[in-house]
Amino acid sequence: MCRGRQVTITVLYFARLREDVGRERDEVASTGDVQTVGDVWRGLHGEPPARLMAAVNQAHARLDTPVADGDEVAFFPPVTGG
Amino acid sequence: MCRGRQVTITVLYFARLREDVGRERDEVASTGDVQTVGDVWRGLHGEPPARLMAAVNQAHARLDTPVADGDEVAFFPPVTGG
Amino acid sequence: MAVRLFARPFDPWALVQERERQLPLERLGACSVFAGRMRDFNEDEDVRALFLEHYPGMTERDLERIVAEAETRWPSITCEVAHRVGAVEPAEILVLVAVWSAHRVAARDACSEILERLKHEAPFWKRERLADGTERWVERNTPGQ
Amino acid sequence: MAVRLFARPFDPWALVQERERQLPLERLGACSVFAGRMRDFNEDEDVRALFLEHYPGMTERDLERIVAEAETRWPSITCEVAHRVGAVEPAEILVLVAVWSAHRVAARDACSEILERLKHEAPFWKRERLADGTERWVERNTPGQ
Repeated sequence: MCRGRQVTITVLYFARLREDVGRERDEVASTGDVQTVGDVWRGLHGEPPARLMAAVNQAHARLDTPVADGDEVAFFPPVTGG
Repeated sequence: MCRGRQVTITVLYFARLREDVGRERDEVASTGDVQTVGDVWRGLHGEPPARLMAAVNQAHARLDTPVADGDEVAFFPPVTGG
Repeated sequence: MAVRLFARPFDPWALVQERERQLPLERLGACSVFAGRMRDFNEDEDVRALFLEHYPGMTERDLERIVAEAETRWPSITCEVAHRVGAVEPAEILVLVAVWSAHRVAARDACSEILERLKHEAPFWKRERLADGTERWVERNTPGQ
Repeated sequence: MAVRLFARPFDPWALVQERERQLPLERLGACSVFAGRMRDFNEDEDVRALFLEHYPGMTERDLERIVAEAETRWPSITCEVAHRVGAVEPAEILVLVAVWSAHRVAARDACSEILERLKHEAPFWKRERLADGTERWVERNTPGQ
């Protein structure tokens, strides 16, 4: 339904995932087919790894969480605080 | 089996029970029929009240716990510390 | 193990700090603490003061037994237990249970277990003085499990 | 509610003392605390140092969300949560969760729940430096329930 829109998304990586990707952020500009968190990952890196965690605008999200223009999307491995 | 023995027991009362009994200790001297914690109470006060707690030589005891010459027997209501 | 009775107010957090100075904290990664204070209400009544009676000798022995049994069940733990006796005012400390362990589950479960057993077994009795000047013995503790 | 991140070591018991000076302790009779420190071992390896990465902005928001959800579930509680970030040495404090309530069950259960959710949801990641100088990311937390 949003195809044709111009979408710009900031992508952040944390911890081991940042080291695996080799950088701490990406900027994604798309004119249509990026509609979910999973689309963002797949457009950049292919199939998502097991146990991938994500956030949209600093709130926990899933691969099917929708994204919109201007969103900050973060990817990270399972958390280990405390 | 211990009938005929001379038995001297110190009896202590705590908290509401001490107030009900009207004193904080008794000394019991018996020549035979005091063999358990329950016997000590019954010899002094008749039938034991519900929820009566007891100790022999400062360890938790029951009404059927045996007593011996020189023991310190304590009676008290349910505990309310913490 | 350390078990102590205090006839005067004590600072539970200072006690924990003091104990930690003697502990190998690089091996004891988890510490669970419960601190209980006197409330100014109980069963919908204003309570102005509390008197905590105990059984000198047995109370200490019984607390040591409760802690020793927890140390048998959770062998890795280190414990500090302190309890007030005598006259207590609202907001003052009544009881401290602190348990250190390598892992959080043992620390948490042992702290809870020691507190519940203390409340249901150790010879302490509370007498409350109410707003109208009357006094009453607390009949039972609230259930904890 | 108070949620704080510290880039330097902090004294968890001093934080609890400081917070209690602002609380109506005559109404909050129960306080449950968990303090977690860095151990010098993990999965049978000597660990010499730890780096705690976090997600600035989201980490604070997520801790506040976890505490707010606990305050919804146990409306009577008051909470203090603090967490280290950055470089940590063995025995230094990593996390503090303190919960006050009128009754001990709410304080204990909320403290446990906040700690478990923090460990499984809040964006923190540990990288360990081992005795041989190598570094590794901690892959998962130990189960707590």
